[in-house]
Amino acid sequence: MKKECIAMLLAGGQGSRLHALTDRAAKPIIPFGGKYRIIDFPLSNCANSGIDVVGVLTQYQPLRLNSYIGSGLPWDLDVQNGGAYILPPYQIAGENGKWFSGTANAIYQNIPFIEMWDPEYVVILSGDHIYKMDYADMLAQHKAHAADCTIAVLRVPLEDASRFGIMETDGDGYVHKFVEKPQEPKSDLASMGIYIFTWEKLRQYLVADEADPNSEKDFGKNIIPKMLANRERLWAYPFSGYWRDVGTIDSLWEANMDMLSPDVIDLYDRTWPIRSRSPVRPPHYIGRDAEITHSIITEGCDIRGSVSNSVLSSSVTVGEGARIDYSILMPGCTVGPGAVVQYAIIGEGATIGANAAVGAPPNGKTNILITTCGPGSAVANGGVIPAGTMLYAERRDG
Amino acid sequence: MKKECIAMLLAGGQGSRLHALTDRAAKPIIPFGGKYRIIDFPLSNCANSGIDVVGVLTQYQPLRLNSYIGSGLPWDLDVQNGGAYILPPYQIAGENGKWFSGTANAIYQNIPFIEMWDPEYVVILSGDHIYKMDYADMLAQHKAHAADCTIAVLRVPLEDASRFGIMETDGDGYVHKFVEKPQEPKSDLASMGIYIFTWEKLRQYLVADEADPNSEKDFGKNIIPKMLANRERLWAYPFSGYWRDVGTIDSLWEANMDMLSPDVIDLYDRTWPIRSRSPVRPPHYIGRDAEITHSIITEGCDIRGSVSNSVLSSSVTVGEGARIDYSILMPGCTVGPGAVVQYAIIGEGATIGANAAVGAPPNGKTNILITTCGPGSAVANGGVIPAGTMLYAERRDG
Amino acid sequence: MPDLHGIIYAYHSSSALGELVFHRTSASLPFCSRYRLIDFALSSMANAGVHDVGVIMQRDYQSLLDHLGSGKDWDMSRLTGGLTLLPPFGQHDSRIGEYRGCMEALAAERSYIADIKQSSLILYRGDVALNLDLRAAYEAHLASGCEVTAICTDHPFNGGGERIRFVPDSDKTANRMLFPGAENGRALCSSEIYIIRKSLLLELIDWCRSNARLHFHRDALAHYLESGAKLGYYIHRGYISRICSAEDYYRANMDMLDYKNRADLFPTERPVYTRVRSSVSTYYGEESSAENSLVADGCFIEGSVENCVLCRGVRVKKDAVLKNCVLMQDTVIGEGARLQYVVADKYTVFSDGVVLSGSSGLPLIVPKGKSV
Amino acid sequence: MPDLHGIIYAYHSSSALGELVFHRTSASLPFCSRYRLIDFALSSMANAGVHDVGVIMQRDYQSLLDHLGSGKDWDMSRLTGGLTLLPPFGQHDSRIGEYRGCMEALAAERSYIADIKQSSLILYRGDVALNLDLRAAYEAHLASGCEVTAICTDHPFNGGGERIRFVPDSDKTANRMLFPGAENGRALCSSEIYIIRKSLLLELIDWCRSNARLHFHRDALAHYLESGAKLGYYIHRGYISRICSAEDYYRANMDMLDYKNRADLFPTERPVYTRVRSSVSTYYGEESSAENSLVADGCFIEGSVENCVLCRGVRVKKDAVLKNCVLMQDTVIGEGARLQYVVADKYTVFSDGVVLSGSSGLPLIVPKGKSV
Repeated sequence: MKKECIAMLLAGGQGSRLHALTDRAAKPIIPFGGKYRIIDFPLSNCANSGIDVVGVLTQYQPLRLNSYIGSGLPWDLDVQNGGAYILPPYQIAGENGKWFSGTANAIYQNIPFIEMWDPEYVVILSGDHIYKMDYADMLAQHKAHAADCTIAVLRVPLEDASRFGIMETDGDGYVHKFVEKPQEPKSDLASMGIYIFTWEKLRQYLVADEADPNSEKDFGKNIIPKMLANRERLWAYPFSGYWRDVGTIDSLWEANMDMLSPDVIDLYDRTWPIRSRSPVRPPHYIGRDAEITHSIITEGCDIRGSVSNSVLSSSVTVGEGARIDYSILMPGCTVGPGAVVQYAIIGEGATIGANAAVGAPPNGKTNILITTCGPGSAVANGGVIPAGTMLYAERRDG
Repeated sequence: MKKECIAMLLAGGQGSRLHALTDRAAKPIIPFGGKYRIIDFPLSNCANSGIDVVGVLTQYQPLRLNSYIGSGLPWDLDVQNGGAYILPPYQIAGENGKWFSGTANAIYQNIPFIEMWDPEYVVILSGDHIYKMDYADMLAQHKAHAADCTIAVLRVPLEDASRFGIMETDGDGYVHKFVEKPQEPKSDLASMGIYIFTWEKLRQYLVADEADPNSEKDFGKNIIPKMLANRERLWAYPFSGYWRDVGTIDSLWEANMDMLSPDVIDLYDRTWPIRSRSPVRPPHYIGRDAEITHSIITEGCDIRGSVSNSVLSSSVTVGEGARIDYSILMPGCTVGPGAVVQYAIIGEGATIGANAAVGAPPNGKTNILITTCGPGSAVANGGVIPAGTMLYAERRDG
Repeated sequence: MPDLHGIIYAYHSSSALGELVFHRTSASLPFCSRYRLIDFALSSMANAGVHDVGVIMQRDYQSLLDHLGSGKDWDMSRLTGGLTLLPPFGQHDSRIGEYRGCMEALAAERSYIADIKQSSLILYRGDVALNLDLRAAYEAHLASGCEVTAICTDHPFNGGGERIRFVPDSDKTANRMLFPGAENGRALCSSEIYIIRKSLLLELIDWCRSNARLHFHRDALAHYLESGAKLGYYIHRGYISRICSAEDYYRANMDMLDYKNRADLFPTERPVYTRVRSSVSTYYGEESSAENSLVADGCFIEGSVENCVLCRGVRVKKDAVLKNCVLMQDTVIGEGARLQYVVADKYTVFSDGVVLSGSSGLPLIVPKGKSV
Repeated sequence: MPDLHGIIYAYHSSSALGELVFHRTSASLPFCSRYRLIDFALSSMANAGVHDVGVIMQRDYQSLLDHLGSGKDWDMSRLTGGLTLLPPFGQHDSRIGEYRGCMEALAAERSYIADIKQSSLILYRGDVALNLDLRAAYEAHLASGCEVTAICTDHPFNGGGERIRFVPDSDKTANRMLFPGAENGRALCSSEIYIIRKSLLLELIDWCRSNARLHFHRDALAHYLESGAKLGYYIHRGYISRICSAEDYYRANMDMLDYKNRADLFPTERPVYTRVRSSVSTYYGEESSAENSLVADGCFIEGSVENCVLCRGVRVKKDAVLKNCVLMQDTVIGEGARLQYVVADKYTVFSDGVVLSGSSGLPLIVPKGKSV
């Protein structure tokens, strides 16, 4: 059962900054970039990096996440000795169950899972990042620098640095200071929230942190600062590719728009496939009077209207004369004839009635206001949803 | 996604009456009858009955249960539209997570799962029963009698009836009264804890019961009595085959001993296979001086001593001159040369040292006292474990 | 679940398919952007709950093996039964070089057929595109009381030349078989798909073997009807076509641009399953245009596409113009190329600026891997 | 992971195996109660991280297809690569009736070999029982600097007649090949398993094809060595035997009763995987006895068993006495029957009281399904 390196994926809590989109499903399975869901990126990165044990920690609406991951087959993770494992909170003998109280606590509670694999290294990942990264290369650097912890860092413009956790490194590249959202950043190296730990070391810190009543049980706030304070060896692994956190409506929209620029992130590269689970649907059909420009369209779609600068997941229907601009249409949603959808995110299975108007382009110099229709929501024929609205589906009783 | 009938399997809490055996693993995956684990019986019954959606509700140490069930492949449940699903407690938007507070509450919390399948009928099963039953036949009777709920019942000797939940039926076979462990039983029909409900009806009762602050949220204590009080149609489905609840050390030992009588329950019947997940191990080897009588032996075993009236799971080693009588040896345990194991249950991976003595036969007229060595426990060379002892493994720190 | 065992004929490819079947059998021809022809047979069975299926193969079936795998994508990877591949020489009593007719192919698998546990079989062609409601057909079979039921249409359909027809003598049964060239009149066209009792099929196999007969209709079925027996029929009313020539192949793909045909072949209640391969969505560039086309995932379209059927991974570079084309997986169309009425097999590459044109009656076939 | 692609020869069964290979190839012979011979080749590869493997088949391979399935049991069911079944006529350029030699079989799959992405291959026989440490062998291959490395033993071993041998000229390389009948002296016995560079293999295939040569050792390897090249070697020190006759088969099964041989073939660090089939444990009745025997799951033993190897589902009724027998799946031994030195194929039935006896040198083979 021994594995040199396994991955633990923090699939997170509700992701409440995504509002209606995560009202009924966990953030990692939000549809993304047409064919994908967010979690496809870390899962595919693991498989492509040769990591075949991935623990997925979750306590929020795990049902669909569980069904989505299944045996791990779509990512080639359904191996005999390994695989993708959903790890919910649980009860142990003689104790009450505990919910995960922080990222570090979530890992702490799953020490028995980790030790099943007797790993030397553990990769800690997030379920809300879009990027392609070779963790094997990061691990090689971790080993080469005899690090206790290696943190992937991205160079950001100094003026943006105060929005990130910033690593200050010495001349050799070892981290000597970590500041969360510094007022006056002294470095442009932002933490990407991706860690490799030498397991024996991490285990010590998790046990100590769990016993600390003042700790928030968080990697960024507690574990890393404590390791720095104790002068452990922390290496900053420089990453230069595309990376986005998609934890908010705006960042989710922006990252989807980024997918329309294949030079920014190449999803067509067959040497590093991002894989997903998707139902078999017929090819998409582009109608006689349709117009498609600069867009992503997925199988099962039926497009009769015009679509530009937009990302359409599978089985989206766009009626005749409808217009979709700068929008994200998630699986199975329907836009009626003559409707106009602009700068919007339309959740799974939502219905936009005929001649409805959802969202609006940015007005002159004001910021872009993204309009969101939650999964299963409905806009009546001729309805108007003003820019910036957050529309929830009506709740069923029960 | 529609299914006429799905099954919900209550995999239960810790199963604390099994003491050391469930110290680290949930009751449903206790090894049983050599090749099996307890949950193989309801899972195989479901597959053989044509039910291909099984929700497994658990909140106690789900990791190994999760790994054991996996994609459901060993039971032919890994179908595209359906399968076996582990259902842990979870959090939903804007609420704190809740642990399952009773059998009915566990089903209540999983109403969204059930409704994914839009079923007409739901079978409620337990994870600690050993039996072979065709739920399809039970469902046919449920439909034929236009029942709201059908309860499988077993005829028990009237003198034992006060140990069971007893159903009193009218002349037509409809239940009019249910008494839990009656002092003076008026019927010999014991509830087996196996129910089929018409889903629409069950849903109503679950919602109402959840709102009742005085309810213990239990099927036997609350849902069934309320249905009877409201004069719903409850049908008693008579079952006449082998059935055992294995929730205690004594009943687990007895049921294992029952497996040594193929006329009591035929596990070799290929028309109703009980399937299990098992690792590939070489055939078992019976040594030159070994003696095996009236026993069950599984692959991977290496038997050099004598074994009689015992049930050995896979990869058990019995050294030269050792003697195993009336005992249950779970996977991977080792009995050293010259050791004597009698009337005992030896947990997974436990080690019995050379010339040790574990347990003893019943002494004259006293009751049988079963000796239990927990999973991973160790008995030193020459050690003596008196009859009736419950031996736990030493705990690792951590 | 119907008491049926499926048999799919994937051993024969009409020579009129030419280079399209050089590297595959007709059953594994790519169809409607992301399917293979055999998906329709497999899915019809899967949707009716028929999970035990044998596929008879003869040659050039490596691509079919790859496509089928363990049968998991059609829920036919089962602990008992499930999908069984029946290539030649698989069993000791199937030492026949080439099958000269359907009955010989069935005879080669006689011991397989004798061992099946179901009491009837559904004999399905692998080269036909239709979404059969097999459950309804099976009910018709039971209702007719006959030992064999023909799946028919009440209208002629494309592909594979003239039809075998049956003359009904009641609303459930037929008693006469008409061969091509026979008189016209009220008769149903056979899809050459049959439900047949296992015992009858074994009898007919043995009769054909001992009388050196090779063919299902001409020999076996004719023999059966001569004895005065009748056959049941079930009328399939939706889309159907057979793929026996390059023209058939082209026409059937083009048929898919019509909404009604797609609705017939891909009804919501009987989905068509195929081998699942993960891929990216299709990207349309800033200057692309597309009209009346079917496009699978993973394409990268910067040019213009009209009345086309595009499989996975097709790349259409800038200023390229495609009209009335069927392009299989990973075709690359260079900048400014202009193609009309072209059927391109997998991995073909069209250089920048190349101009090619077939016609609707004679599409230009470009073989696998070719650079033009 | 080694940069290796596996090829397993499962196309040939020695005729001396007689009725044992009437319904299967030697690679799918049941062995040691619950395995098939090919499991050793597949598991050696799986344990070394070699997951892309082609299996060359020729005839009677239906049981092999059933056993292999999608390759999942050996972790060879992968999204890219994985297990590929290579039956005859699978590809357009493999239209050869029967392979007359190993090089012809490889030539038939030339396009498959040319397409593999790894730079070397491990060519493995499907009829040999050994648990090769392929990782170590690969390291020896790299260390030798040669284009081809022979897996050898330093001791003779059973099965398949005399050996090809190699004469070492250093502790890593050999430069002479000795054919059976050649002089004795210090030489290593070839297991006929080789690691070879893809480019060299393709050259040798082409050379053999253009010179009408058919055999690996006599033609291809001899040609290679004649050019002055050397080959590396790796010495496998554990158990090995080849199964080329009924006697070999019997003897190798009996070998498994020896603890040392089992320890060699089933080391903890390199488990042997096989097709997983769920079954019940084995039941021993109140009057049964068993001694020095290997027994798979699912047997039901009421009689007496000594020095036997029993596969799944064997039933030994009361008072039956078995000595020195190998019984395949689902054999039934009637009450009071007495068998010695019998090899019973699947589904054979021995009536009550029947007495049969072969000898250790000439075990009695009872063919599949026979009632005695």
